[in-house]
Amino acid sequence: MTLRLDVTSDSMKLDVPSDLGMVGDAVELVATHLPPGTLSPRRISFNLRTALAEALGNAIRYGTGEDPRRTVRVRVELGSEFVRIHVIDDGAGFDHRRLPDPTHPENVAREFGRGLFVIRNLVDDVEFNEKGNGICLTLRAG
Amino acid sequence: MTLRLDVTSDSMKLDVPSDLGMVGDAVELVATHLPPGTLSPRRISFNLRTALAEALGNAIRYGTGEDPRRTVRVRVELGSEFVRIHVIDDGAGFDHRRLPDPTHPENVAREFGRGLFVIRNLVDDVEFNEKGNGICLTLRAG
Amino acid sequence: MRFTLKKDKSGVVVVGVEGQLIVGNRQELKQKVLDALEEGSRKFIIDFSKTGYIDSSGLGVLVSLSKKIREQGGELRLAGLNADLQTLFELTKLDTLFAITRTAEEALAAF
Amino acid sequence: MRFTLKKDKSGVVVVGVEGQLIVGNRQELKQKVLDALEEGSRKFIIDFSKTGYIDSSGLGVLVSLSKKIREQGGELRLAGLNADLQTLFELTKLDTLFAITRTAEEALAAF
Ligand SMILES: Nc1ncnc2c1ncn2[C@@H]1O[C@H](COP(=O)(O)OP(=O)(O)O)[C@@H](O)[C@H]1O
Ligand SMILES: Nc1ncnc2c1ncn2[C@@H]1O[C@H](COP(=O)(O)OP(=O)(O)O)[C@@H](O)[C@H]1O
Repeated sequence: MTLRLDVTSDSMKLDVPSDLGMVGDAVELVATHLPPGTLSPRRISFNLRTALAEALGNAIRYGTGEDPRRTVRVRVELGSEFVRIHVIDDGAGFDHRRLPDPTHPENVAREFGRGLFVIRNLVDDVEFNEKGNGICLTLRAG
Repeated sequence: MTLRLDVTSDSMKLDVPSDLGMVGDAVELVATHLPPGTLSPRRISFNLRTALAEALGNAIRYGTGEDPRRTVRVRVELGSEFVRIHVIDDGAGFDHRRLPDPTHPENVAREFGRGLFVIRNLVDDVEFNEKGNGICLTLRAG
Repeated sequence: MRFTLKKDKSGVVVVGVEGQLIVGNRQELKQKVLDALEEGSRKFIIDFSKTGYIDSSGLGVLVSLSKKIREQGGELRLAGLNADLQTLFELTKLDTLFAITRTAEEALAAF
Repeated sequence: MRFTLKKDKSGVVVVGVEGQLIVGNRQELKQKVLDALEEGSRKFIIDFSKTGYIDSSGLGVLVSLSKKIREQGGELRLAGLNADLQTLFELTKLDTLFAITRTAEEALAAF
């Protein structure tokens, strides 16, 4: 299975089979082929990579149940002032407003529940589609 | 007509319609989506861009006669120590060994005949396929 | 991406994480550390000096390993976090859960 | 990619080349300069300070324009070449064919 990134002057597109083993390579492919200039190398190599790995991991685990016949779509809008990454699965979605705070003393020692919290802290803006099976991460220039 | 670059972890692929107006955008697409680290930003933005524009211009003008139904293929191998760009047309090819020296006093004031000379001076290695309708430009890391 | 385990002469296991610790490879790290725990090791250092990024699954596996090691009377220390990774531990408040030192050498000396 | 033509109060036409001068856009530059020549302008400066790269077709159009302008008793000067572009002119020996100055202002002052 070779991942193929489809690039135009203002977009990148990648379909990822629902397999957690693909997350690292998918993140690498997107991160290393972003045009230079908009995001600093440091934000690409840390913030973008981490946030995209989170979003992909969720879409694969919860959205598509790690079924490699199913696909998670990654769509990237390349602006001169921003990079916007959409991660869309074909699952049932979820309600992102009802998540416990992972930093609450009761939760700090839990193994799970930090993904969206981490995403929100690493990118400039997070939006969900109505169904909750599509997340959109915006990183502004800098 | 939107140019689409097809990217994997070790390659990039682009088909360009034989139209000189596409050269600039094609060069831009390849140059801005190269992974960072192998070539310096300066060599990407000057040496690679110039050499690729030359090779594409030749493949479009001489190889495919500016017929937008015909296509010039760009194939890029991404190594950690090199970037290798193949530009292949489906034309009759030519004999690259029999080109006049454009810097000879008789030729300096000519309008044409500098393309391959410029390419040879900007990249580390130039090779042709046997037919002469495919050129391969190698830029080594640095 | 690669995990290296080295046992120091004083019996401390130093685990190197090269590349990333994420949802796609955390099980491998977990298994390697649990195997060493099974075989009797009790002192562990995970060295992130060659780590690019860690996602929340990676953080989760560290929480889980730390718990399992403590249950066996052992201890897990973290070292080599760069500024971005340090911030990640701080904003998730995981810096309060782990003993974190600047380098693996410092962690070794402190055991 | 964009060409800007500005006529200085002393009648010198300063042409700015933004982006690149290559096989795909050289005709546009050629036409703009020939139009100005037609309309009576004789002194031209092409300013490359905002130019990323020039291919051999671009160089060819400069050779051709220079010839046409000289035939009308005029002159073309080049300015604003960065180190890479300067090297390109040197290795093609085109630096011997053109009057090249560091900045467009210097070229203007020299007319
Ligand atoms: N793409 C998705 N589809 C369905 N449910 C999701 C999706 N992403 C996240 N969720 C839900 O949100 C919860 C919180 O996710 P997150 O904050 O990433 O933490 P974790 O993955 O560790 O549970 C998940 O447990 C899951 O129920
Ligand atoms: N892809 C190609 N197919 C056929 N002929 C070519 C090709 N590339 C170059 N040539 C031939 O080589 C000659 C020299 O090319 P070049 O050095 O780029 O200078 P110029 O394009 O200015 O003539 C061209 O005039 C053409 O005859």
